[in-house]
Amino acid sequence: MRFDRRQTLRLMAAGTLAAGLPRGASAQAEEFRVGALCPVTGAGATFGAGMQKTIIATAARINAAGGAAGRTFRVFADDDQTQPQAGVLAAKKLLEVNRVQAILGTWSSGVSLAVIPLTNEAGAILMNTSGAPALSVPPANAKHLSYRFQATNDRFGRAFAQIAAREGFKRPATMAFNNASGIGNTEGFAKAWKAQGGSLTKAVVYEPNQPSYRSELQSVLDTKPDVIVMGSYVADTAIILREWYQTGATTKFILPDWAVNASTIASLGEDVLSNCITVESVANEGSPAFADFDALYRKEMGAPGRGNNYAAMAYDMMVLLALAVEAAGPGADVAAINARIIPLSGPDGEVVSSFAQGRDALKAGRTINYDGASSVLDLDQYGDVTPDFGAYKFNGKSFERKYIVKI
Amino acid sequence: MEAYLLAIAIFVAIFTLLTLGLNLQYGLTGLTNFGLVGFFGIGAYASAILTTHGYPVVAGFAAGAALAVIAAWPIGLVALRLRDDYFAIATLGLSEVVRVAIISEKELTAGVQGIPGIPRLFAVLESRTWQPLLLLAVLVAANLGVVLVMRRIARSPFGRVIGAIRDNEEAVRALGKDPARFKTQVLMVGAGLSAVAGSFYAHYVGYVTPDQITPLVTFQIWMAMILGGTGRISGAVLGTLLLMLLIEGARFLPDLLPFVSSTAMAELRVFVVGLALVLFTVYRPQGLMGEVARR
Amino acid sequence: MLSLDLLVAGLISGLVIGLSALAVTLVFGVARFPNAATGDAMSLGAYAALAVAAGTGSLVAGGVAAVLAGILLNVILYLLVFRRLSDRSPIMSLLASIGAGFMIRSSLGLVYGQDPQAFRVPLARPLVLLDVRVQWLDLKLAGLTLATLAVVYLILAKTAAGRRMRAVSADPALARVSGIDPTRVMLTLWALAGGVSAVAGLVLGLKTVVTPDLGWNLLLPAFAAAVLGGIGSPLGAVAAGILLGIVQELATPFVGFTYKIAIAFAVLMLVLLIRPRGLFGRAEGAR
Amino acid sequence: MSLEISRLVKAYGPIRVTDDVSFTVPAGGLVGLIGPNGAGKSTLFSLVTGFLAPDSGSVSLDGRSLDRTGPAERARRGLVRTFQVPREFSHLTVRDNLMAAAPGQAGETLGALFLLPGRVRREEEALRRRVEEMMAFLKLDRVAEVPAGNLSGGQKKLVELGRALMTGARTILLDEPFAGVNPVLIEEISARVRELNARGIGFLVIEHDLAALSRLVTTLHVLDRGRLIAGGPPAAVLADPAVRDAYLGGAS
Repeated sequence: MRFDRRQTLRLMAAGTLAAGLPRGASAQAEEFRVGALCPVTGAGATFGAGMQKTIIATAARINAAGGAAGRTFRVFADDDQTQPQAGVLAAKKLLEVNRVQAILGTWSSGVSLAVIPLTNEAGAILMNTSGAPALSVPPANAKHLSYRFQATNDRFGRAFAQIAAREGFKRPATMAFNNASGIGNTEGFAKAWKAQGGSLTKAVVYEPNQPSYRSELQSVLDTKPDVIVMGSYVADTAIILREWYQTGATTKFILPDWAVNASTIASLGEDVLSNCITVESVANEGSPAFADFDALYRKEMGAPGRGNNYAAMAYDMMVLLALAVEAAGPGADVAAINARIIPLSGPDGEVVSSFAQGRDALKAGRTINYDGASSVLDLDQYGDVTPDFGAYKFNGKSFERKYIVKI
Repeated sequence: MEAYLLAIAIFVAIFTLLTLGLNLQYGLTGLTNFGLVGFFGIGAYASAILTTHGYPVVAGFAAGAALAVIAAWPIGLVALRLRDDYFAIATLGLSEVVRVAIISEKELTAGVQGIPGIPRLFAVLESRTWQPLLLLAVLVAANLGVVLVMRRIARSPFGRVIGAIRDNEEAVRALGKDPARFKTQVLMVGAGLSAVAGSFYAHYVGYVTPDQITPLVTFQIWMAMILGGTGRISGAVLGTLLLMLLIEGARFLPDLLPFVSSTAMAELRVFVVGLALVLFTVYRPQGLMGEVARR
Repeated sequence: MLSLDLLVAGLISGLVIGLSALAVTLVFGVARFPNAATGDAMSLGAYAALAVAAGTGSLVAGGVAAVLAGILLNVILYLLVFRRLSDRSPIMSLLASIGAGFMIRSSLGLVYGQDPQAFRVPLARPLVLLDVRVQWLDLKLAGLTLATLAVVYLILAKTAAGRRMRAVSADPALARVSGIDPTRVMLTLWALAGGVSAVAGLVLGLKTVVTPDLGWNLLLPAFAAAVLGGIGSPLGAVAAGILLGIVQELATPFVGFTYKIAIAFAVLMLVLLIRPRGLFGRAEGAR
Repeated sequence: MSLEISRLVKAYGPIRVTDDVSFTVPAGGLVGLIGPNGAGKSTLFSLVTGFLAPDSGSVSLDGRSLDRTGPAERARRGLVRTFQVPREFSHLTVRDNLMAAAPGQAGETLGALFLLPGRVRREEEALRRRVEEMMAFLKLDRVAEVPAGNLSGGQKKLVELGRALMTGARTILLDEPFAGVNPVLIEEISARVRELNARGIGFLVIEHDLAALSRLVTTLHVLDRGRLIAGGPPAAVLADPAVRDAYLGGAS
């Protein structure tokens, strides 16, 4: 490690040059370039790798099936680290160096909000799974280039409220992880619940990464709620549920399904989990699209696709995008492709559930409605999905869907 | 490619402002400020809040710098009393307090939702090439200005005294000079500079959240300074560039090494940054540009 | 009995902070080395315990594995890296240990992934003692913490190795001329701190869930407690940890949950200004 | 400028490190202070220069009490110390060490630095000339550009003396100026001190080298276990049986 300054400078110069060299990635006409920008590390890491691999594998299948409108898809993967700044740099790299025409898979609202000005500016499509309401409307989505495959936090909140009413709860309280999504869920719930004429006993927002949430929990339990609605993640949920059990209280919980994972389910056990209802936007589980996604996900990740609904969304992003490319025809520009996305997602037209099926129908000149693995999609004018939600209860081994609510 | 390189260059230029500020504080004065990101956050949020409420960009820059300078004054009073390792821990804690305050004061800061839609600088230039180029030019000019000011300070009677404080504070006191006054002024200058960097950052990224105000930023600036060479003004620029290349360069590896999964790549990137920090502190504490080993 | 329950809650979180502060204060006090990799040694300990407990079904075996892993890690770190920094400023040590921490954390992420994992500990409804709800697990963890503190105290106060450590701490040059081999003393010290870190990681992992960031997230409160307790004072570190835990819990009704984590630093700043050597520190202080 | 030390007491627990110590360094005096290791000499220096606060007793300069002032203020009033282990500014050159010590420099405020560059430049030029003279006087001119950390022990002692002189001090407290210094340089340092004393600067000197010290000073005080046990002309003090007993007793 001993080198003098002159050598150092020479090394630096060489490094700078190497970084500036073109990557031999000149755009080919028959290629459609896609960025898979997912939260591989950071808070979204639980889902990010699965999403990214799903996008890559789905694109490979579409290519193997002959591509769309004479084009094949080339995927460039990057990690947004679940951080806006890293997301900005990654998006710049994807857009400018790899010249991608669409970015798929941003997960955190923070990253999507930071990336969307860049995709708008570049005229590229953005497909995300973020919950923040701001993403639907101008200025963020002024150019209608952004699509959301996840229900907004507001819609989640509405589903929570319906489920709480259906279960007969009268005195709900909320606890939220202090970030946009956690608060979005519980505030969405509060809004919907109050619209139904109800009231909350307490609404607590807590800071992450604490060894204990006893005082937060205690302040909620002191108001004697019959159910606690959570906007939470895996680590904090496990601690809160454990501490709740240890207080001896008999409250019930309604949680988003991403707040538990296999390891915490195994460790918390039936005594705790039998008091919980988890809610998720229902993946279109009976559908052929879901079966196809599930098989693909098991192959890539060695786990059932049900465990990662975001990967199902990523699957749908890739398929819907490819169908739009096909529908727009050979040589179409991004704007023409973009115009096809909402109509292809339904609800009107012949239902198709795979790329090959949809492409053949399009070739035959029919109008199609792609029903995906994550939901039937049916994107609205803002590019948002309105999926159905499932209420799940613990059966001693895993959470099992009991019923579906529509909002 | 050009726009991506421009983006990197802009980030390098923004963070170089921070590294130059740290170099003044630690490199020249020996102040172990581990709370840089707190002042950076004050600048970023001042700009974000004021400009999204319709105030001019200049107001955001000025308010951010003024607030940071005012906040640094009481910290200077504390600095006077603490040993350097304790001061490091105390300032680290203070920057966390800034972050928590940003999270909590929702009416002002929108809490964890963050503030989107911060106007970009020179947005009148519609061009995707000229706008960032002009911004980069302004940033480079700002950096040059700061470098000149730092040189002037380093080679002045003031610079002599802060160098003396770095070497032996007691002896400075024994000669009839009050180290607290000098340290406080240095902290205030460094804080103002960090805030200006924060304002540039907010305008460039266009979106600020408390997640961007974590101690990780502080650590990265320390790394940049160590890489470049403590106490050397040219080292601050070089170190920031090198750190950015180290972090950003890893982005290209998946294109070249498709067999390494992106999960592994992300972890490897952190690993490499950690390894570089260890190797430099152990084998080359004077950094790339340093001539004299600092102990 | 809201406040009594909160007191117990604070006491328990405080024990966890206190244990990690104990690991910090050992090397900070004797070697003047602010080891920012302490948190990552905790995480490593927690993962080692998790792996062995899952394999053998015994939490005790897991604990032993954690301690061994913690000791091994710190010995390796000391021999390869930290030993070479002994004559540098504490700030260089701090930076090097931050780098080492990055390496440990990313390695854990590489091997175990970022998804949180949980210990399988049977849950139980609480005991009610004098109107206060207490957990068996918490009682055991408190016992483990006190036992760890006792072991550290005995090693420092009653063994030859401990006396040599204190001698090196007081005056390294003098210790050298009196025939003490500083490298051996330091190895013992780092091993001890590694073992304590691992116990802290185990306790924290049992209370929460295990992620690569587990210990890193607790590092700032741990340093705050170590400084508050007086650097180099094992008893002070644990007492300050408990104090911080309790103050945080009891203050939340007044300042809200978000500012809770800032309280540790408010207390720290106050103490540093009024009593720079910390609550239990020796005369040589923070100035 | 006379320095009066009156009834200084400083205790750590039950141990009185200085116990009711009083004496005076008259204006332009040359006073020595001896005592065995641990007698409290360096503590006394710290008490006198304000680095430590006494439990009781007081220090005054020309009749003005210094008790409520810190070390920097005492130095500004003309009372400057050196340290037993030299505290040179190791990364600064010898010239910068000396220049840094000069008081009242406009360029030490950021405002003047950028608003009055002309004045700062003129001051620097004048200061530089004074420092050149000082370095010539202390025979440091050949190492002017050397970082002070690279000097020998004796040269560092000279740098410390030079810094003290640059502050314009009227009374200088030297803490073991001969420790670790080669005999030639000891004579050199002694000669400079005598010369400065002749110009009216007062000195209080702690030293172990009894022979060198007694040749240098006109008055000698002896400290033993915190108490002053003797004082007067060096020859008389060294002949005092109590001093021989306490200080020279068994050892050398």
